[in-house]
Amino acid sequence: MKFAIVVFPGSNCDHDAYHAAKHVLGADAEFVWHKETDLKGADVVILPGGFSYGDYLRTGAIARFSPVMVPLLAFAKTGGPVLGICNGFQVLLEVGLLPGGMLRNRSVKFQCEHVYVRVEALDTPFTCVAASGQVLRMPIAHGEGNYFAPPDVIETLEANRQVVFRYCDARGAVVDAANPNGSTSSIAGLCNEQRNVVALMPHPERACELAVGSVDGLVVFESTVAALTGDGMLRTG
Amino acid sequence: MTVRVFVTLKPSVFDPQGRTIADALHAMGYDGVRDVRQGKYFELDLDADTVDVAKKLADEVADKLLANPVIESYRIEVDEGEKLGSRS
Amino acid sequence: MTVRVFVTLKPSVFDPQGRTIADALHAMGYDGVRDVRQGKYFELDLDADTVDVAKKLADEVADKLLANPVIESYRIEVDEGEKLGSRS
Amino acid sequence: MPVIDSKTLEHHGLSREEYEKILEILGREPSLTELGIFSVMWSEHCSYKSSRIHLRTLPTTGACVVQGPGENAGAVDVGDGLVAVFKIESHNHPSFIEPYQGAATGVGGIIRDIFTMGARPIALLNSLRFGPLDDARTRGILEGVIAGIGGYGNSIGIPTIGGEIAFEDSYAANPLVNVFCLGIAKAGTLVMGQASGEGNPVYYVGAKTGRDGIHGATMASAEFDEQSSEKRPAVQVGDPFMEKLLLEACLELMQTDALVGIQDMGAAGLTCSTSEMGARGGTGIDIDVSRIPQRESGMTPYEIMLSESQERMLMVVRHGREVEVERIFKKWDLHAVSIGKVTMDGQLRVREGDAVVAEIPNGKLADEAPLYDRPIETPAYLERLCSLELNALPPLPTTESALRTLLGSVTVSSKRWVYRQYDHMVRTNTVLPAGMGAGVVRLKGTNRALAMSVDGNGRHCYLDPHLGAMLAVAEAARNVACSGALPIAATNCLNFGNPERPEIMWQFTRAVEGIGEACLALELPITGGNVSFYNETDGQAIYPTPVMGVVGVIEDATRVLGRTFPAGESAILLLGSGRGVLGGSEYLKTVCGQVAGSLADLSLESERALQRLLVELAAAGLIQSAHDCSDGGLAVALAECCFDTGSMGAELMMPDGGGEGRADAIDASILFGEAPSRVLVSVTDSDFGVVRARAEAAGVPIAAQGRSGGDRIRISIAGRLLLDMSVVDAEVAWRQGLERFFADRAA
Ligand SMILES: Nc1ncnc2c1ncn2[C@@H]1O[C@H](COP(=O)(O)OP(=O)(O)O)[C@@H](O)[C@H]1O
Ligand SMILES: [Mg+2]
Repeated sequence: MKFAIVVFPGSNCDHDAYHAAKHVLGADAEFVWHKETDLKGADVVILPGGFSYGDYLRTGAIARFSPVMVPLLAFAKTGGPVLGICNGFQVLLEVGLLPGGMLRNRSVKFQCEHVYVRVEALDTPFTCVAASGQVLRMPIAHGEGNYFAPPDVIETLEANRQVVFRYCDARGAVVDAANPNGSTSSIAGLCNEQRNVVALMPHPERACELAVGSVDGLVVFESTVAALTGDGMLRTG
Repeated sequence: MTVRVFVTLKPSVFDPQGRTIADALHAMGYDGVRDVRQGKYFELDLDADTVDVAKKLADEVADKLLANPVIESYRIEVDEGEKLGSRS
Repeated sequence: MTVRVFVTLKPSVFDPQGRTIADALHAMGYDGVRDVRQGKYFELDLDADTVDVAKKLADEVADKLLANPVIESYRIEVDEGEKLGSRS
Repeated sequence: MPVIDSKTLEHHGLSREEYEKILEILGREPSLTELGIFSVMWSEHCSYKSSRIHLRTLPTTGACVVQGPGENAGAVDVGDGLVAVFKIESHNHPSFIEPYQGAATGVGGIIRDIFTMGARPIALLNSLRFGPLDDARTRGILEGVIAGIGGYGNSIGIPTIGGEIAFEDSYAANPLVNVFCLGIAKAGTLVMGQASGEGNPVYYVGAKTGRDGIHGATMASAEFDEQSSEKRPAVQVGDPFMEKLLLEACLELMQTDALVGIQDMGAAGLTCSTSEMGARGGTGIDIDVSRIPQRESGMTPYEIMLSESQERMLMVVRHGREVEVERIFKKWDLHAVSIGKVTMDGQLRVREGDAVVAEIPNGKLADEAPLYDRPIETPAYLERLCSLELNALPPLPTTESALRTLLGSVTVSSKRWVYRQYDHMVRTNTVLPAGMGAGVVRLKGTNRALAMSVDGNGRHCYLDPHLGAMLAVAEAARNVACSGALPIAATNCLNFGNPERPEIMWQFTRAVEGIGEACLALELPITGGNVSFYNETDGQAIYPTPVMGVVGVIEDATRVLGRTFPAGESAILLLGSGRGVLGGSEYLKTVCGQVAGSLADLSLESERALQRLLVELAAAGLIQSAHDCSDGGLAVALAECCFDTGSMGAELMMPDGGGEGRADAIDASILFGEAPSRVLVSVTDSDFGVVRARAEAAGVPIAAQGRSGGDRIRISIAGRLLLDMSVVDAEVAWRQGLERFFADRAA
């Protein structure tokens, strides 16, 4: 199986995602420059973190017009698994694959630190081998991760169980003090209705090796492998 | 021709920056400031012969790129201060 | 009373955001957009009985907090669109 | 022909003698453009005219040195076929004028210095100095500086893995912003800032040139006064997105052999990059300013040559490879423009279309700036300050309250509020994050990691610049050694007042001597650095502040150590000897409100033995944590080892006290006195004996022993309990020390 990692001008976690997929997981991985018009036969696509176009104007706002978004939209439509991490999440919101938008963190500052998230849904290609309610410790690094959607949209997301990750404390309790940025309903990650497009603000690719402090993010990548190789029958959680 | 575009968060959307500024102003003793909302302001230098052409172009650009319709609305003015239209 | 404050980079100061937006618009085929400058826009809800009081308060607040006088200038308008004053 | 009168010379910061020298070099009157070019190249900032003769005394050679001073950055061999390229730079004046942009462009500048050499930047550090935080303006400067450092580094995707901050009155109107960057390249692939090959095209790439920062270098070469705000050049605005594109494009270009030489346009912009590249290559450069991409209309050649617009690079490319070069930049949406060519006549020739507007020999411009051996005089304040009567000190409050005060002081307290704003994890190499000691990044594809630390103490250097500078070298190296890495090389950023004042020049020369001695003894060649003079406002100079950056190598990245005691109980040893002294200490300043006294002496031999022992113990896996005693002395160090462990306590027992004088002053010096060469390590019970034996064999004394565990911090001497405090209380004070000044503390 092969990961495609899309590189926008200003992406800076592209190498980290590549390292996690290729060197930690041992999967095939290839960078796809944003001007390309095909995904090089990848089985799964990652939109990595960083500051595409400097995050000028709005996070993800300019990247959504990159040529690569055309094959990406087609890939997503046919059920191909797509993972947006941090800036990748913001791009997916801008292009409309996921609902809602990002506001500045309520601290009005960039925040880089480890946080906890609870896995809320197991029936996605990026969580299928997680345990129900599993708590993951992963870093965030963003200034605009304060997820917002109007109440009716939130209601739909909850009804469809599209909230995939929620900020929580070390024991898994979803409390305001554990919400690092003010996100509505403590939402840290989402999926689309078809459940193949998943995005989150924390960085699983930064939590794949003990050397850098956590291996909790591995479950995201291992889920993909399981989902794509079939031995990870998508479970409902 | 210069066109001005104002992008603001929709009224229902919480504005962390505006809130922080209002808090700071209160801490500085400016109690007369009831609320602050922060938005973006763009000056577009357009290659357009008529106000109508300019308006149309600005509208398109604002709609497509400058504002995110999920959370923001925008308003367009030509330089003279004449209001050209608005949309949210 | 609502007062609007526009903060713009002084003309001599480089605006990387505006330039990047203009480049993006060109790449999208909007060649009619010659240049873009990005600024900030604030709506202040003020507790003031007269336009003069509001203007004075907004001026002070803009000067002290909203604008960075080293690189930015600002302009104030009351909601009606009447210009109240400007300073750079 | 404009008449160059004394007013014009003054405006350009050139003396009459310097002007005479220009006349001699040219054999004629310079044009205004030429005068401008000389003025920036011969400014203190670019020419090092007051410091150069002293800097020559520093040790710069060693087995690991691949590139010493003289290029855009130094480089050392770190094993496994890799070299580390690193340097530190100041951006003090711009950060005072516009804190966010000043600090951001400082980060941008040092990053360019590193990738210019062909290295991929992988880590950033910073060393900062501000006035007291009860002043709202200072808080504003600090917030702007931190946001600017984060704004640039986070965006470009280079982790900021550490640094230091201190607060003193003398920095209130002269904050210091020193930024360190380290990059990695394969051995043998370094690229030089050299122009060679007759007819090779000279390319310009990056941001367009505007009027920003004209005379920035001259500004950095003068004091601030009331008129400074009027003289302000247009502020430079950083564009990290542009720099990210430049970084990737340049590194891609460097994979080919189409590039001959490259240099970024930093201080003095196009002038400096052209003349230095020509001077290094012994060649001439012929450029046409009308081909330079310009952001503003009507710019004169003078303005174009002196502009300090950010994110611009100058390259010399092999003739015939132009298409390939342009293609690589185009991929990154950058426009590389040919602006001239290399000639063999050694001249910097600037044309505007067909008209030659400047013609100056590169070598004379870049290398033959006037050098000054400025007069030196011992400052009068020293005698007054150096005597400290311990018995006259205010009485020691309870030891608990003194420790709480120290932990909550802004200089000692946790810097989490700061480094949380920096992405310190991007690139997934950060093995030891900010807040744990030195910054440590692993080198993927090898077993190794690199440790780095920046340190300095202006108060120490104010009281004794020679010893203070030696202590800074020792501390930076010790911090690196505490992580388990062998310190191998150093860089330095020397922040001082006006060198035309003999007392300042005395501070400077004493500090440089101290650095030289310490680096020689600790085998730390200096591969580059930066001097920032004129850090004074209205005649009030900063404390002399040499900041040292030290880089070390750890062979096994899994053996990296941090400051915190490991979970579960373990034994604790205080390695090293020597009672701390209160002279110049944080206690004396924060608790007693005094800056005075003599500093504890430094034995370079003991320091070296201690550092080698730490590296040896870490490599053998014999110690679990290491933390040196620095600001606030032993009690603060012990407390810091307990923080971030879930409030586990520790107890330390010293064999004997004694000493002359008032009992409470002696207690204060035991707990809070400062001295170098002391490190707290934790050891498993089973390794305890081995560690003792190794220490003895290395000639490193063990000053105290103890255990971690419980929930209190205790220090006793000869059976008498001197300090007994709850870890939770101590940790709260430490966490809130800095945060309490900022409104977002609750977030
Ligand atoms: N400006 C800064 N940027 C990033 N990290 C910082 C900064 N200042 C302090 N830190 C981090 O806080 C910790 C404590 O700093 P300091 O008290 O100077 O340590 P030490 O006494 O060991 O030299 C270090 O790990 C350092 O990297
Ligand atoms: Mg220190």
